[in-house]
Amino acid sequence: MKVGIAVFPGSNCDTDALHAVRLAGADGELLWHEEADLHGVDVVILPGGFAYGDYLRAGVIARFSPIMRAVAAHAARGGLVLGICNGFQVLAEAGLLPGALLRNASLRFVHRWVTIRVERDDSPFTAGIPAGTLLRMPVAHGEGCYFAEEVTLDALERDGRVLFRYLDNPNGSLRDIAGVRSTTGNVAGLMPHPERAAEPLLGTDDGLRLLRSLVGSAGASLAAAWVR
Amino acid sequence: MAAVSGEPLHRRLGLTDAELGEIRGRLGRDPNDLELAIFSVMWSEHCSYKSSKPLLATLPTRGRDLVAGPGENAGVVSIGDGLAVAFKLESHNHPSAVEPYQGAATGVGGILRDIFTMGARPIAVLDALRFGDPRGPRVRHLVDGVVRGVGGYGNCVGVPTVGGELVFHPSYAANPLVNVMAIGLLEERHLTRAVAPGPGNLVVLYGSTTGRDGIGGASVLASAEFADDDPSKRPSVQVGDPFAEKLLVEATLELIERGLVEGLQDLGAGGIGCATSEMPDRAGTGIVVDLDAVPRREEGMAPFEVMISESQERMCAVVRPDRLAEVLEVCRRWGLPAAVIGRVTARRDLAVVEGGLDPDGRPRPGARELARIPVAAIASEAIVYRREARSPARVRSAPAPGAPVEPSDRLPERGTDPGAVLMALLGSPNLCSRAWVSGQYDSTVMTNTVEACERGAAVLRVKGTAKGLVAATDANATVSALDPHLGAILSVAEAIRNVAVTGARPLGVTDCLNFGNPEKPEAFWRFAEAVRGVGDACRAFGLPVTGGNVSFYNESPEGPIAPTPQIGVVGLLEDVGRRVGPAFAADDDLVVLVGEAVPGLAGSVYAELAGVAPEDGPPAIDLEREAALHAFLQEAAAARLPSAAQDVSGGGLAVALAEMAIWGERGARLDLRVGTAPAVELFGEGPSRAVVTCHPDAWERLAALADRFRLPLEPLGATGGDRLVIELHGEGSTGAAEDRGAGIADPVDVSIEALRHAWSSALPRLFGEVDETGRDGAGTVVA
Amino acid sequence: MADFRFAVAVMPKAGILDPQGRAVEQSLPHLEITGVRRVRVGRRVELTVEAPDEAAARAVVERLAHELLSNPLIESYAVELVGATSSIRVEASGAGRAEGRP
Amino acid sequence: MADFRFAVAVMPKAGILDPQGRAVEQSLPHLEITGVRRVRVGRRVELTVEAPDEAAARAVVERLAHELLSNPLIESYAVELVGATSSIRVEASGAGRAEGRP
Ligand SMILES: Nc1ncnc2c1ncn2[C@@H]1O[C@H](COP(=O)(O)OP(=O)(O)O)[C@@H](O)[C@H]1O
Ligand SMILES: [Mg+2]
Repeated sequence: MKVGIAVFPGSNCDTDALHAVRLAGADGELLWHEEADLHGVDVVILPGGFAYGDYLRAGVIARFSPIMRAVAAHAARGGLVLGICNGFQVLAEAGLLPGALLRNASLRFVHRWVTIRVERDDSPFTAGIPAGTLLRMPVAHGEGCYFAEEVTLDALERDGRVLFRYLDNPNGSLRDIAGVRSTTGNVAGLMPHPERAAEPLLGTDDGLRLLRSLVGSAGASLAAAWVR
Repeated sequence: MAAVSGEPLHRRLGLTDAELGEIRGRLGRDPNDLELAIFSVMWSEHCSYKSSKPLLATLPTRGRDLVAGPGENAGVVSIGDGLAVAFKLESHNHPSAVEPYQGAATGVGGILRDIFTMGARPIAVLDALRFGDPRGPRVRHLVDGVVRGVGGYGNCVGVPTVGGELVFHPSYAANPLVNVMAIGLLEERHLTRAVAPGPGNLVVLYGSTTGRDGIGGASVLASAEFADDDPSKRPSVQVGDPFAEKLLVEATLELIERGLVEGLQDLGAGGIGCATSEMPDRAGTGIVVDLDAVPRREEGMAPFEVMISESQERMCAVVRPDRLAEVLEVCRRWGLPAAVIGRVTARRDLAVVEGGLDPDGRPRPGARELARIPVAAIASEAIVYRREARSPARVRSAPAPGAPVEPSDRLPERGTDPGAVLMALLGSPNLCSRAWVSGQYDSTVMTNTVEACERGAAVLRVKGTAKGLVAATDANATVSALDPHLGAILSVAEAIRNVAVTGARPLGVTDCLNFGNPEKPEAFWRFAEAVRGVGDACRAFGLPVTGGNVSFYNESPEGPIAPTPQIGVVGLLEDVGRRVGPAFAADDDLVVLVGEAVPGLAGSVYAELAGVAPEDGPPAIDLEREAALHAFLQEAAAARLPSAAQDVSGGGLAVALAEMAIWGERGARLDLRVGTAPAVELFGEGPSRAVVTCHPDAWERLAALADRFRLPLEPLGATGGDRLVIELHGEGSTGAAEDRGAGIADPVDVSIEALRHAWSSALPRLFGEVDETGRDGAGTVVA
Repeated sequence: MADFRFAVAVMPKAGILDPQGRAVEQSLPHLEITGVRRVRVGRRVELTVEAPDEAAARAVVERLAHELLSNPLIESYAVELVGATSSIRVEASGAGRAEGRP
Repeated sequence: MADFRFAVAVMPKAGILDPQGRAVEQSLPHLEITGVRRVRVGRRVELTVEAPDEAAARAVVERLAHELLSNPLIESYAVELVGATSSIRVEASGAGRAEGRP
């Protein structure tokens, strides 16, 4: 079981994610943005940060880097992909996840510990965490306001693709959405940072539960089964 | 650069006639225009420390763990196991007054570069900010821009901003202070110095391209009184590019880890001219600069513009020729332009050549030498002034310990409930919650943050070890305004106390000295007194000053700022698991006051609210007592005696207790013996005190330990309930105050919820960002 | 009184570093786009002003652009009239881009 | 081959919340400015394209605008030619708006 973490120029949570993935019991490896080869990893994490400075629009430039072609192919094969914060923005810009992440309603960068509710436990990202579970972890972003058109939002709800919701919406996200998954179910993104909530010393290990279920799902070779 | 006005060039560049004479003396001839431009920047106050150098030399710089002290880009102290921390405080006041966002952003960028230039990975930023009265829209605009700028840069680079200060005082209205401290972690074997050894080695400039931005920016701005408000006359502003900085961090650390560089210097004030003179000066070499090789982002730049541009996010490396290819490859991979812009030579001068160098570093045929200056003349042997210091006519100094002439126990109004005073203090701009600011900073990136902001010192774990680092910044400007020597001592004491209260052992001190115009004897006297104070305090605590920064000319037409000796301290916890936090941790813990109040309310927040008796002074400090307190706190923590600890500072004991209650979400019932005067006991800011809580079982050992350090210890009561209740007993409570019907004997009795509301809603309200849902701008629930 | 719709273009001044523009340039190879240079990224603000005449409306916009929308130290701005009263109706009913651009 | 300079205006679509525009509106009373409504804040990107003719240049810009500069879900864009080869020089020497990137 190996987790690859994409490193774009400007990624700044790549080594944090690597550290947390190892705490979750998996092998981790950093994947360089210029390479269109995933080195045979089972799971790809697109970490937080400011890829290419997040200039223009968060995530938009990263979408064109060589590694994203490989990530798209991996996703198309049913491989698991998780975008955290900036990674979520990249996945949304790349069209691998629905919606867009707009400037926070406050027009300010927000760092805060939030509580999110796990909405679904039938996903490889939340397997083993009962729906309704509350998890605490930090958000840290300037563009995290989840937006999609009403019809898309309705479809997301109907299909059970809203994975996480804020109890205390920090950014104006529509319907308090903190994380969603793709139609195929194997690609997910969330704005909060599970990798920063992976050790009691730092406040809590709630986030580690998410990473563990991701690692567990991939490790059990169940990935394909999650793909609808 | 031709003279357009009648003024001779050197004066327009800010050099005096006497300085021109000195330059001639050092060169043995007239300088040409390019040389003069380089001198003007390098001999600016900002780059040369010409007014402060002799005094800074009096600061103690030796310490048992010191790896690198002043003179380097940042001080470095060993923390054992082959690891070391680099840290430094630096100001970016003047640029921030002009353009708050970019000024603050580039301030963060500059201090981060000082850290990674040493081979250390930056792991934390603390921002110490000072502004005028926040009720003014102009000040709020500055606060908003500076906070966005600090966050905009630090958040993007991915270094957590974990602490700092936000202080309002009218003297900063036109001249805000933006002091930023950065901390880095390195393997000692990777320590890198800003030297240019080995004639024949190559000088590589990498990072952003060089433009006209910031020509003379920081150095000129920070070296002249800032009064001219005409935008067209202001020097151009630098724009920070945190993305480029992030790439620069990664590329630089990779170069260092792979052993590819012989020396490294960041480009800040003075630009290429500064780096290519300071680095060889430290190594006893020289450098010849191939001007055409400098990658530029603008056409038609004059040689002087290229040499002194302060374009951000650039680094200068000295590289062995056989390692050049590897160095360039690292830069390419990180997307950074890089070029060989010169060579190290054996002649101790800086030569600037146009027309190119041949592969051996000799000017090509037809090349022109534009400048040649002995490097010492622009670096180590730059001009130094022994400025005149004269104390102001009336200096207010601390009263001797003991009762002041008139009891300074006035509460704002007769019969006022001390609980209401406590609420007013907690809701005052200088004591209320800073969540509105800290919530705009990423404080948890890098996953090391154990405690950030808000609660005294920041605590970071050191991955791969059991260790923790603790950091705090402090400056007592209000007392410094009354007595700069005492103010500086109190600043150092408080910063160290903040670190010691967690149980950490302080490692060293960095200082950023913000003062007025050093050419004015009274301003210089304040500076001299402050330096003496920092030195006295550091010697008393046995700590070295590892580096710092001086910012002069903090004046506006309304006058100088309050003298502000900003102090940064880093401490070490051998076991981060044994840190002591400041929040009440459990019910029925004993609440103990260590140390005792000393009279003197002047300079306190209470005095701002209530005024003080005319003859009252600031509180005195007993340095031995203070040092004993620090040692006591460390030993107590090592023995796991305290369940919580918090130092007594702004707002006094009552505010310290209120914060512990707010953070611990539980109250306490306490009895306070009033020895001097109630206001002094409750709200006085006398030093050398801490509140410690412990399990009742630990009390005897705690008392024995205090006894060993000859520290008075007073059990006040126990934690629990949802109110903070402080009953006042003893002579002071029934003496003069009660005779005058001041109602002092009333207890403090306030609900924790009310305290929390007063504390947390004040700043968002000031900034008009409490919305209908009762959330402030940073999203913290306020109601 | 009539309604005037303006667009204010705020751009980084010459010589001022434009990190956004540079980031766009650097990403062009990924899009396999060549021959694009000198990218500068600024802001565009559109707004409607109610005023007796165009000159009065423009004066308001100029002040706004100077004091609020741009920072004269690092940015310059240009004001452009994009529509007058009659266009407002169109704008309100139009979709997306149509807004304010008759 | 000739140089063409374009400006791309990228604006939030109608119906998309524009907190920046709202923030501008809310600060107007402080400036004592009245009669300003419907403020929308977007981006303006200026760039130079080298191409055989304007149509070819415009095609490049359209692609860039569509794929990189705007997100069609939330933004719409408009492309405008602001100068051809000969104008580049004028632009470079002009105040403010010009940019000096070689
Ligand atoms: N107040 C001070 N106390 C101690 N050292 C100082 C102080 N001010 C400056 N220094 C030291 O002088 C040297 C030059 O400082 P500075 O020019 O600010 O460095 P840099 O250009 O690298 O930012 C540094 O080593 C700095 O630590
Ligand atoms: Mg330096």
